[in-house]
Amino acid sequence: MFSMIKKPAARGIAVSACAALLLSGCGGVVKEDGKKADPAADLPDAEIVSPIAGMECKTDAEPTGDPIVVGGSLSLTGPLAPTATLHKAVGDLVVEWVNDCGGIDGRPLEWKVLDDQGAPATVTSNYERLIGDKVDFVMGPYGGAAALAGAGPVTRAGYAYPTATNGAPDKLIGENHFPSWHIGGGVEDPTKMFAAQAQTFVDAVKSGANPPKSVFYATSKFPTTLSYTASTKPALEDAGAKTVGDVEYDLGTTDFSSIAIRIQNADPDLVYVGGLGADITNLYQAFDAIGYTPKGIYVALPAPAAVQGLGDKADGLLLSSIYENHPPLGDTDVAKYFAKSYSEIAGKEKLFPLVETQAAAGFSAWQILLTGINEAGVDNKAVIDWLNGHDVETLVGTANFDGFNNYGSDFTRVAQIQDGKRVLVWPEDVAGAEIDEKP
Amino acid sequence: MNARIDRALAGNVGGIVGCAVLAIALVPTLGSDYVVAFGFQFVTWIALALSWSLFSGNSGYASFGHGVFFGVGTYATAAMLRHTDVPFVVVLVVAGVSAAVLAVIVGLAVFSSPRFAGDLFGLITLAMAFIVITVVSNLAFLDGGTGVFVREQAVGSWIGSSTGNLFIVGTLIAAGTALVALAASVSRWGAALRSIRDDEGVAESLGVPTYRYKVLTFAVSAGLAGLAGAPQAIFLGYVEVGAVFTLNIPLLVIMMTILGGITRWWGPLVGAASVVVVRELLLDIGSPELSQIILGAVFVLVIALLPHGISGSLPRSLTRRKAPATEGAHR
Amino acid sequence: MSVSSMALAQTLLNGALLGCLFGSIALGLSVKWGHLGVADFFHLSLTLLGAYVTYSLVSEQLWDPFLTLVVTVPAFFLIGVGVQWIFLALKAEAFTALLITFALFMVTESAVSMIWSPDLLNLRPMLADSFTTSLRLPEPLPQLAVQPVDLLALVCAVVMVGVSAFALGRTRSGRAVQAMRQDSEIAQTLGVRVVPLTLAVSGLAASTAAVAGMVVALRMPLSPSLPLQWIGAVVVATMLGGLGRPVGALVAAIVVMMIQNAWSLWFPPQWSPAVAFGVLFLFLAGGPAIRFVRESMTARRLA
Amino acid sequence: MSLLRCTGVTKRFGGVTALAEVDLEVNEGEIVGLVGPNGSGKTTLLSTIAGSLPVSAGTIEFAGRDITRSTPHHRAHAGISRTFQVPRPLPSFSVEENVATGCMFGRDSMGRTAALAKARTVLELVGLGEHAGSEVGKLTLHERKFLEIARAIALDPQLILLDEVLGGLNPSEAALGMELIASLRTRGMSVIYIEHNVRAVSTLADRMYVLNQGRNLAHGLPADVLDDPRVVEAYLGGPTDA
Repeated sequence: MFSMIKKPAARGIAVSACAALLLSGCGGVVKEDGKKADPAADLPDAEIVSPIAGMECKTDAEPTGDPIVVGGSLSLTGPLAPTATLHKAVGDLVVEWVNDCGGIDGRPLEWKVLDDQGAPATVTSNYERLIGDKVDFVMGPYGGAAALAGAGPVTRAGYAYPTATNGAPDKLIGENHFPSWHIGGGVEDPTKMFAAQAQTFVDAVKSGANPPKSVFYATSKFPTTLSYTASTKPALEDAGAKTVGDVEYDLGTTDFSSIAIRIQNADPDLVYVGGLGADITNLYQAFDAIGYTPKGIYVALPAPAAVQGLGDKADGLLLSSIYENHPPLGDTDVAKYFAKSYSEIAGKEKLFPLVETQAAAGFSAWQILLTGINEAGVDNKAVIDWLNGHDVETLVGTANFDGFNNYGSDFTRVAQIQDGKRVLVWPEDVAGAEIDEKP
Repeated sequence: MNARIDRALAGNVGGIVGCAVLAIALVPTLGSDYVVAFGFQFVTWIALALSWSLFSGNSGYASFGHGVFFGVGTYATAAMLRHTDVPFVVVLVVAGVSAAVLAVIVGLAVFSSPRFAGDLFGLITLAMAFIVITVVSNLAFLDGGTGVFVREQAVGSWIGSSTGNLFIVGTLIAAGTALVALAASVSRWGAALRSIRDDEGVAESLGVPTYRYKVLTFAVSAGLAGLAGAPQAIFLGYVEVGAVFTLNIPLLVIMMTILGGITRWWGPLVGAASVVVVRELLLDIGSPELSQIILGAVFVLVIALLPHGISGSLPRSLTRRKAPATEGAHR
Repeated sequence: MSVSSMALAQTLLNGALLGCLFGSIALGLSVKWGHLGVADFFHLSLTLLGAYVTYSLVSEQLWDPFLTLVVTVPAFFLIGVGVQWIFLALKAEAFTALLITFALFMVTESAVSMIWSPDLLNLRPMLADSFTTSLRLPEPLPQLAVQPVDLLALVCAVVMVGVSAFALGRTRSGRAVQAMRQDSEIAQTLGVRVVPLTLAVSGLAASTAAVAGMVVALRMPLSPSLPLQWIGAVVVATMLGGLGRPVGALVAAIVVMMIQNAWSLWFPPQWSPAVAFGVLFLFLAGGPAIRFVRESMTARRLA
Repeated sequence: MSLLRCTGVTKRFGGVTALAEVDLEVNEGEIVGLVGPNGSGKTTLLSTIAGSLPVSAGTIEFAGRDITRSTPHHRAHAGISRTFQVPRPLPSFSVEENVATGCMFGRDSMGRTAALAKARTVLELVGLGEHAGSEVGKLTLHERKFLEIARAIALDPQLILLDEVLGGLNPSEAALGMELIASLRTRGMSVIYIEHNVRAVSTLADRMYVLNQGRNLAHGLPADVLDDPRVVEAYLGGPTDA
């Protein structure tokens, strides 16, 4: 019969364990100030305005007639759900906003979302279904694989295909594709798709007082992050930053302790984390475990809640971003109203309440689509033609659809957490503060 | 009696071929793009459920690795299209064979010891899934982590030109799988597998070469899943480890088979059809989480209320009505 | 000590402590699988549920995390009893039970996502600094650091595993459970009341998920799909440790995580997910070899 | 002529030795009885001959070939078939399908239809003809025991291993069974026959082997073996009244 522990030993362990539990219990585990501060608490109130340029907001007019239906597929369950839920919330918000403003040409806007559970095959059939149901327009899904999976039916049916964030960029979708932030935009040469993004980052770190001389790269096995690192590494090396370590890790890794130890041993000026989602939280957990504080750290695509959750530790953290809620981009009436109403809907959906990259890109994609409809009418071909010939003012800047694959110029920017706030630090025309690099 | 069996068999074969021909003739020409795309998914799931059941349903060795074989087929196709110019038929064969070879390797090892039956077999196939995922995401030849674009590799070829053509290939694969499943149900092969499920020791003592049957059937089952994975690569246009190798696939396939029942060869077919349609209908209720919960709850209820699945419960009454005739035929 | 051997020591220490957490999760699975014959994947979901409930009670009601156990442990006991009761009522075979637990796994993920949102939740910022700051080990190893939460994981794992092993090996009920595992009919004729005992074991196993869930909530950011990332380590630990053997599960979890961490330190970390399963395969392949050696050694001794 | 020869067969389970250097020989056309107290290793020996348990040491020859390392199905093809002490019908097969499986995969493999036809003649032979199409769950214990025999016969074996096929039957059923076993010889089969009921064995068997604690205790003609004082002592624990 099986028994590994002799009686007295078991008792001894039990007693000391209970003691340890009691001790740690008495020490107080939860902070006395309790609940976390709401980052959206000090948002100013804002007046409703038209969400797009060239449209008037008639708050007193009820929209009537047949609704203009926009269909979309999002990964509302499964691993991509956190971000997809956010895009769903943005869509809901925009629809309500437009209808509060009297609709488009007096017609109400409606939006119909199907869940694809993160399976690209389902994305394809969802768009086929929406098109079969004769939706008037479509909104792109979230994520590179999904965007490409949806592109087939959407393009075949001749629909305009606005997308928010899309990380599989070096292949064609077509002239009907209107990305608000196509990661890797801004180049003519498709082999250097991520060069603009890398250059922005290098310029950002060079603008500070102490550009890094040594960099450690840790990259998640995920298409976008791998491409990011692959382009940033040579750019940083050209700028004089020596590579002192380069590891890749499996997508979804939660235990970073060995990587943290490798970083500790290399002790670089900058830790470049090609990570996404909660990677940064787990990495900091591993840093905490060994009592290490990185000199400087950058993370590619962190979940906003993950960064927020780091608390004070996140101070000085650099991240890629296209938008943060501060002047000059955040100073417009549209931005203010969006920020206010987004914080409300995000609170309801238990999402991170501030507008940042994803929400801003999502909203901008809607702005692109709505501007097209407003200018060219309820007709996909006309919308496609109009958008291909004009620039669109969006929350994140002026979007244009020319160059390789309609990608337009690159919106990738660099943000930093300063005094607990997310602030763009590069490029200068949108920056809210200067980059702060510790010596 | 023999004539009766033969007639029933001919009827089944005719039914499968007829349905496939009808589907191929009608769906791509008459159906909307949505119907064709949905139809393609539909036949793919049918092929997956039937091929899973071919081995796991018949032999009782429940594999959680079916998604891997499907994914291996998808990735083999992506790699072939990227690195070679061979016709799609060859690609198809390579996809099927790659999955089958993987199954042979795993099968030769796993079935060599009676310890790896039951739960352990399931978990070893699950472990195989994790290892294959790691390998694919780290070999640049297959993927390397950045995903593989298939759409433009297939542009200009017959297979890449329309979803209708994918549907035709998918339907042929599903029909082929159904014929294999039917063949297994009426032949020595199926008898051998089912004797393994009932009592492997007895099967051996009756002269059934259980090891050979298990390895070969596992390979055939995997090969069929690999075949089903080939058109999927083109359908997706862009394949990515995270999206191709999801645990959802084996789970759904098992669910379909259990739901449909394994006592009839067409049970998994019914199960696949019901699950696919129910999932599609649940898209309309507007709460994706709720639809997942409903799906899970329905599954639990089915296990509780219909332990033999739909096929095992519904037509039993039909059989019973026919029973006297059968008895008569015996005497 | 050189830097690199220090680094190795640290990474092994971290691996061992994380192994304690996975061992606590594997404990319940091992007991249910080994003694009740149910490979219960729902146990992982329960752990997640425990973590989320802890999160809510701590972050919204400002409860002490340990106080949450007063609620979660009995609640989970009832859930464990309930699930097992369903299996008994259905006379579910092992495979059917496995499928049901998978369905529940799916349902829980969606339910958690519905109730708590699919976004990340992190309790850490709400924890006192004394609890999140890592401690240096006393001399002679001051370079090594541990986190208080990892020590908590260690204590919880040791207590739960120790109590389980003691209860299984040394108490009357424990022996009855073991007898039941051998042959439930014979056990029944020997006066073991199989049904209540089965329900109780299931309930207790589920209770351990409440404790493990509390540690999870304190240790890592929560997301509904987290259990999928545990399956590998937990299942491997359960199988390596020997089904139904609490100490085995804990030791195996610790060893596997140590190996995985050491691998990630020396070799490309992107291969580390395959390491745990590689270890499992080696062990399974080595099993017959070990048995052969043992048998021939006994033979020699007997001869 | 010797059909089966076991030499020094030893089987250990971990540290427990279930069989220690057991020798056994069966000639063609012979019915050999194998008896011994509970736990003496009879069924274990049967399993090593059928191949479901690998031996730890020793050799097993069948029809002149060494089959020590052969798999059970190889031995079934070579001409050894067995029954199980506790009947193990294949539950999802009908009675005739159970038997047909043996025909299909036995020595002359045949197709389904031929196998079903043959199965019905075998079932007639053992008196289960009218149950051919029934589910096995509906059979009584004695019918299951006869189904075990039918299934073993269906393989057309040269050697058939019968493990307590008459245990638990009432006298008239047992008499039928003994008749059936005796008829196997006329069908060209040799038999190893394990039975707890020594009388049944001694009336049927040409020769008998006695095992005790996994070792050969005695063998020879039934009458001699039953008179052997060691057998009386070890097996019966006193003078036999059988």
